Amino acid sequence: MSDTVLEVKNIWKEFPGVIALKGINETFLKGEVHAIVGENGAGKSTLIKIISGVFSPNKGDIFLKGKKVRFGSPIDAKSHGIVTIFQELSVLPNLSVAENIFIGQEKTNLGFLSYGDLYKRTKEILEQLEIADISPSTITGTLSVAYQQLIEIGRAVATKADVIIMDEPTSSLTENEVKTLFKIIGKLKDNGVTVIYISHKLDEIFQIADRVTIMRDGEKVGIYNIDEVVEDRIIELMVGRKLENYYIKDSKPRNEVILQVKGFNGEKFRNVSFDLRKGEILGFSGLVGAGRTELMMSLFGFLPYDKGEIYLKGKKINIKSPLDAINYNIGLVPEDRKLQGLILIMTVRENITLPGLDRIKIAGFIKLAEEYRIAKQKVEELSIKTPSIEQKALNLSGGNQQKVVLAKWLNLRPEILILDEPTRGIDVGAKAEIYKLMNEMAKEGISIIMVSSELPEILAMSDRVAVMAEGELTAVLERDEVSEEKIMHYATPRSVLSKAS
Amino acid sequence: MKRIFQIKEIGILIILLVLMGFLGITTRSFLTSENLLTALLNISFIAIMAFGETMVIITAGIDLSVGSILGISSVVIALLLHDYHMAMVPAILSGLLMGTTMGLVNGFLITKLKLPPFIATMGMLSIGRGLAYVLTGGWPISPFPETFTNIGQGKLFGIPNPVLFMIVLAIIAHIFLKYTVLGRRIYAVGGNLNAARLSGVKVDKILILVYAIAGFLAGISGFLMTAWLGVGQANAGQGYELDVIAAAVIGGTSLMGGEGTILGTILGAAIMGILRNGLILLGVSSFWQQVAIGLVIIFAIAFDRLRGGLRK
Amino acid sequence: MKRIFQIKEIGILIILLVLMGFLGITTRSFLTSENLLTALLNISFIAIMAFGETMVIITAGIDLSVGSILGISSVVIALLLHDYHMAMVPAILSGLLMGTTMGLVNGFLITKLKLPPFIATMGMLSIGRGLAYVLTGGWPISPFPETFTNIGQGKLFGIPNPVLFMIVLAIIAHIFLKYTVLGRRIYAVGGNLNAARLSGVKVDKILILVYAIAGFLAGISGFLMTAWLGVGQANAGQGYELDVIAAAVIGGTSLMGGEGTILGTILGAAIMGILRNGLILLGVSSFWQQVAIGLVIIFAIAFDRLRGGLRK
Amino acid sequence: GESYLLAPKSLNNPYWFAVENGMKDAAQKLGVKAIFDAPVEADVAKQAQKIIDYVIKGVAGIGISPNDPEGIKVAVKKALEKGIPVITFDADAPDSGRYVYIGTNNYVGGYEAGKLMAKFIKKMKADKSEIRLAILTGGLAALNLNERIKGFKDALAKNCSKKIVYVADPFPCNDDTAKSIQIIADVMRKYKNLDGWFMAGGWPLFAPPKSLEQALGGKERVKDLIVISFDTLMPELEIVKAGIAKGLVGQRPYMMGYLSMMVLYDMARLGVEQTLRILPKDRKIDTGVDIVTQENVVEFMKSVEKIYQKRK
Ligand SMILES: Nc1ncnc2c1ncn2[C@@H]1O[C@H](COP(=O)(O)OP(=O)(O)OP(=O)(O)O)[C@@H](O)[C@H]1O
Ligand SMILES: Nc1ncnc2c1ncn2[C@@H]1O[C@H](COP(=O)(O)OP(=O)(O)OP(=O)(O)O)[C@@H](O)[C@H]1O
Ligand SMILES: [Mg+2]
Ligand SMILES: [Mg+2]
Repeated sequence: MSDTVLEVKNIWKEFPGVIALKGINETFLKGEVHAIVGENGAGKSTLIKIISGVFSPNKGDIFLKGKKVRFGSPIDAKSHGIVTIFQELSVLPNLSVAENIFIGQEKTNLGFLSYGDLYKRTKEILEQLEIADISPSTITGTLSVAYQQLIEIGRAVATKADVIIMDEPTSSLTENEVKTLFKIIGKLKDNGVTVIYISHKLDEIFQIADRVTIMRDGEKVGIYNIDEVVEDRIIELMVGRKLENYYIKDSKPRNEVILQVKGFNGEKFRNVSFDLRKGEILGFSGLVGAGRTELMMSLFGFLPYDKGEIYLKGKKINIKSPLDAINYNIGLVPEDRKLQGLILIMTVRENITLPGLDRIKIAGFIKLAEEYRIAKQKVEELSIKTPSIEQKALNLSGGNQQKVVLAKWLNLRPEILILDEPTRGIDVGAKAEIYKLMNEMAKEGISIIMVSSELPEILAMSDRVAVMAEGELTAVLERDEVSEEKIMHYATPRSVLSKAS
Repeated sequence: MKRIFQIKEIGILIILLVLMGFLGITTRSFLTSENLLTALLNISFIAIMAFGETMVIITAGIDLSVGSILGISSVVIALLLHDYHMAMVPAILSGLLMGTTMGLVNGFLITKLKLPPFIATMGMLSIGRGLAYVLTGGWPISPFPETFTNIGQGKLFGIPNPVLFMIVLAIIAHIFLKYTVLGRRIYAVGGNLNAARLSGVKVDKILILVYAIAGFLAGISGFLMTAWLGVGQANAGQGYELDVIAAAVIGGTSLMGGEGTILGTILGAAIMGILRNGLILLGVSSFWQQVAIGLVIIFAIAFDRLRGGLRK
Repeated sequence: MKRIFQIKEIGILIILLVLMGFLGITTRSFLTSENLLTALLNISFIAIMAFGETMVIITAGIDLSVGSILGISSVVIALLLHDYHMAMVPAILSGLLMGTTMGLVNGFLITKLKLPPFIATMGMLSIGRGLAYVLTGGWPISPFPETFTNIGQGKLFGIPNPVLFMIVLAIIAHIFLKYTVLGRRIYAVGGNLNAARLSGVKVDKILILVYAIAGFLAGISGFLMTAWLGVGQANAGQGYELDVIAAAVIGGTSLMGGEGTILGTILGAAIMGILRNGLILLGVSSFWQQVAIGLVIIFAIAFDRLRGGLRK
Repeated sequence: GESYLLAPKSLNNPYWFAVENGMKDAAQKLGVKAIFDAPVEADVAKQAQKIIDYVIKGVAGIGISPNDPEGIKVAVKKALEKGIPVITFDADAPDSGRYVYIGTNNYVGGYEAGKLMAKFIKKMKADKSEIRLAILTGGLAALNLNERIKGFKDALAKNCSKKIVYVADPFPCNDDTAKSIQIIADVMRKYKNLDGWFMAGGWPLFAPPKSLEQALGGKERVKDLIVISFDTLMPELEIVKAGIAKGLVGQRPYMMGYLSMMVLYDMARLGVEQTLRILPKDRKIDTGVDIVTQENVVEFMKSVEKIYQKRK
């Protein structure tokens, strides 16, 4: 178990303006699950991109089974037994599941594909992934993001590899798929495959990792056997200081009901009714594809809804577009900040003021002085780390991007704020700050709906927890009755429950 | 994938059949084999270029230079045959080589110099046309040996040769796109370029390949048109790029990349061709024809959109 | 944003200055105020359309129909003035209304029927041109009252009126894009359509607005060209769309949307105009001119890319 | 009655309306239907395709003004196979199998223009030993224009004792009046000692006299500049009347249309053989040319007025 499969020595990598890696040394052993953790921008992805041949390092060497190697491309690395699941989803949406899993390893006859063989081999992989109900010829883009992520994992599993690298594979999975993934990782490990595992979710690290490397600012700041370290120590090394009170929650909801949703129906959800109180944090939990995002998007006017009523402070309102919602003082931080939350090529300033432009205009012109003042103020208030408010959002780290999205809405002083997966892909330091912000907002009387697939944050931050399964609201649990088991019970689709009993 | 594309093509097929039915009823000569074969002949030059354009658009690119490439290939073949008395086969091959080279340059500009395809091929549109003028001094080049013009004007089993070329090339292109690894890679690149790259697809190679194919097919069109007309001209194919793109897009190829089939493109070209032919048979003035063609382009795509519902 | 755009524009400015320096040294007549004013006059029609095109491209769209809109606006104004003896102001306004309406139709097709901009405006290109021919029967329409042609042919402080129009419109367009809420939203829509919608931007309204502006400005170009030439023709502006798009893109407008400035577009149009003018002054053969223009388009963008490094 | 087709080179040039008028006047007298149709813009392949479509539709006779004599052969062959009589007008395709040609050929027209130029040179430039001329054309590959230019140059070589220098290759304006004016202005600035222009078509002459005069360098310069242009449409005559152009050479399009209709009618009714017997042995009907200078322009205007009427 202790022989070294892969070793990197003194890896340096520089991008224009940033040194992403400053002399990284690390060894990876046969059959181990080796976790790498670190804040956003610590250089984790860059390191694995160098190992897998996407980037070439400015300095340093890679040794595979003692032999010095340098890969020119991911395909090159793959042919040497190193397979990578990249952080950015890299499925090909317009191709079939089978083609996605076996891309680069198709059996061919004079350049022609043999679909029969391809589908047969795909079935086997899908069974391993416990998603055998999907047909190999399904177009991948029609599947949910979670399934697409599983397909990518399948792609790695399908390869005879010595080393499999996974960069945040669970960021769009919920409990069930995560369990399947861990089962697969277990099997891989038994077969002597080395798994390099990057995640911001420390509880996962403690479940499956053998060793953990901690990175900060492009440097390796520690390596531990997993049973010789505690979570607090890892966090301390990651953020460079002690992080106290990770979850801060001392806000209390008031009695006044601010929002009532009655009999709400949309394409992916049915007959949803709930109410939200002033200053409340209402958690929304559920399995992947439960329809939470769709529900929120419909409430916000982004997606159409078929039937249902919304009451704001007892008055019936009609929301047909996001602008309507904004005018009713409702804000929404979407699930995917890059695709939906931000205009990446615009500056921090322009992003922050975009939804509120109507409030700082005079005769159609933007009051620039006002705009600059607001942007500066928000950057300060939320301590957004950016060289200036003129920086493009593109160049910010994930956590700071998320804060910019929050700043957009806080500027409008909303009464209701919907947060969809507010901490996805964000490091612990930034997470803690966002929890703190949520708590402060709630105290100020802002009502928050928080959709999250991370049970710990649902449990810690919610005043009440709404649970959805297959598009229906199955339960609304009070803070004192909520537990992980209960949530999972209500989140599991009935079809599965009835089969089990 | 299969299923979706078939459905897509059915939409276009419906439009085509409705159009043909209407013309069959309202005009006497439309549904004669002679007329239909002529309509096919008329679209063959556009359709052959549109096969290449389809591949380019599947990669989310665009090739505005195909009309110019047709022109310069035509001129090269004509000059070699006529002025330099080169034998037929090497002359034709030189013309195809010229087309392919122009396509390779497009690919090179797009992959190596990172130019947007629209710009790179717009530049080549201008350069190619200019070179064709330079080579000929603007004069048409003819005559050619009969062996050459026979290729363009001859028939086999009653079917004009250019139509046969179109059919054979369509079958090859269809099989290539659907059943070969390279074909699947073309879809992969258009579906998500970065993902394709990370999945180990040699994206640049694929892109260069499709632009080269587009150039090669424009060369074939140039060769066939020269042989059919019996004259090589610097302004041949001028403005054809819009027809070619329209054929592909009416046929269901998405300008966003990742989607498109050769079958659809043929149907798209057929709609345009039948429409032109039909408007003449109906006695519609040429001026109104332009209006009608614009309306059909818009209508065909809008119909497809509405039928497809609010797909993303 | 400010800083980056300024840097972008400097790149184009360098190319323009190098070009002008070269022409100033090699030809006698280039750096005369007369020549420069004529060169400006020549680009004014293209540049005015390019302001609208810039806005369209910023939203990640494209408008291929501007040349046709120029043509039909020209024809409408000419017919009303000449055949129907309408008073000048209402005739001009009718022409501008025609252009704006065509733009609105583009916007409607794109937002309501969800047509890709390339297709919608390609259809309108064909329809607009066809209608212009239908209205005139292909016949040039002239003469006009002097009060009308004076607008196109007159000067103020020695500067030709169309150039003044270009300058005033450029300033308005610049201020509009840079300092108004609507302008900011245009960038937002192009930068990320979904994010813009989720931020309360009425995306459809913005898109319809930019296509209407593009149509309106093409109408202005049509009006100015008619007044300047003194004749209204159905084929006016034919093929100009490629020049217009080239001006915007050479000027740093990204076809991916979200980026572009009016200043850059003016510089882009100036490069194209100076190049055409310069090639004649240099005595470059007409045959080679097209080649040269293609090369410059490619070179200008490639230079910009290489200078900008490997930005995404 | 039966219908007859005249297929001009394009539809976007007012020159053709005179042909159309002639044809339609004759058809009215004969009580038959006249179709006058072509691609809107000149293109050999599209012209051939269009004619073939009409052959299939069925017409009693076809007259063609071929964009290219070689390229039109496929269409002629097809018509003759069907027993449809084919003649050419305006431009010839001698060995295509057509029965007769009606018109003056372009070479001859150009030659006449050259002779006219020589006359003016003798008169106005007696003291000069070297004459510098520029040539304006529509498109570099337009065969009819290239033939006119060739005829023009040949005539000057033969009829003028002075050294003739052509300042550059022909300048192409894409059949675009606005562009032609812009080009002329640029050329006048480059070649300060230019003696004259030969315009192979009348594009700039459709602009009002003032615009053209300005482009040509102003009143003073125009005085001793020899501008010879082609065609004798009303706006062009105005230019001659204003003394800006010195001479026009016009073919007789009305006559061509009229005679073509008559001859085709005879061929269809009496039979081809019968008709040919009464026509010249060389199978060419020369319609001659008109030479218009300031001396006869007013008189000529009267006769031309009704020929070029646009008819609804
Ligand atoms: N292609 C690139 N060009 C320029 N800079 C880059 C590029 N890729 C990464 N960087 C920079 O390198 C640094 C390290 O980034 P990297 O993606 O490796 O971080 P990470 O640890 O994976 O963060 P996260 O947890 O957010 O995924 C960051 O400052 C990032 O902005
Ligand atoms: N882009 C898409 N294309 C097709 N189906 C989708 C897409 N996005 C989501 N879906 C489907 O819509 C349904 C509801 O998804 P939604 O995102 O609302 O669920 P969710 O409970 O928020 O889950 P998640 O945690 O993944 O966000 C799922 O069945 C999912 O497969
Ligand atoms: Mg990362
Ligand atoms: Mg969700």
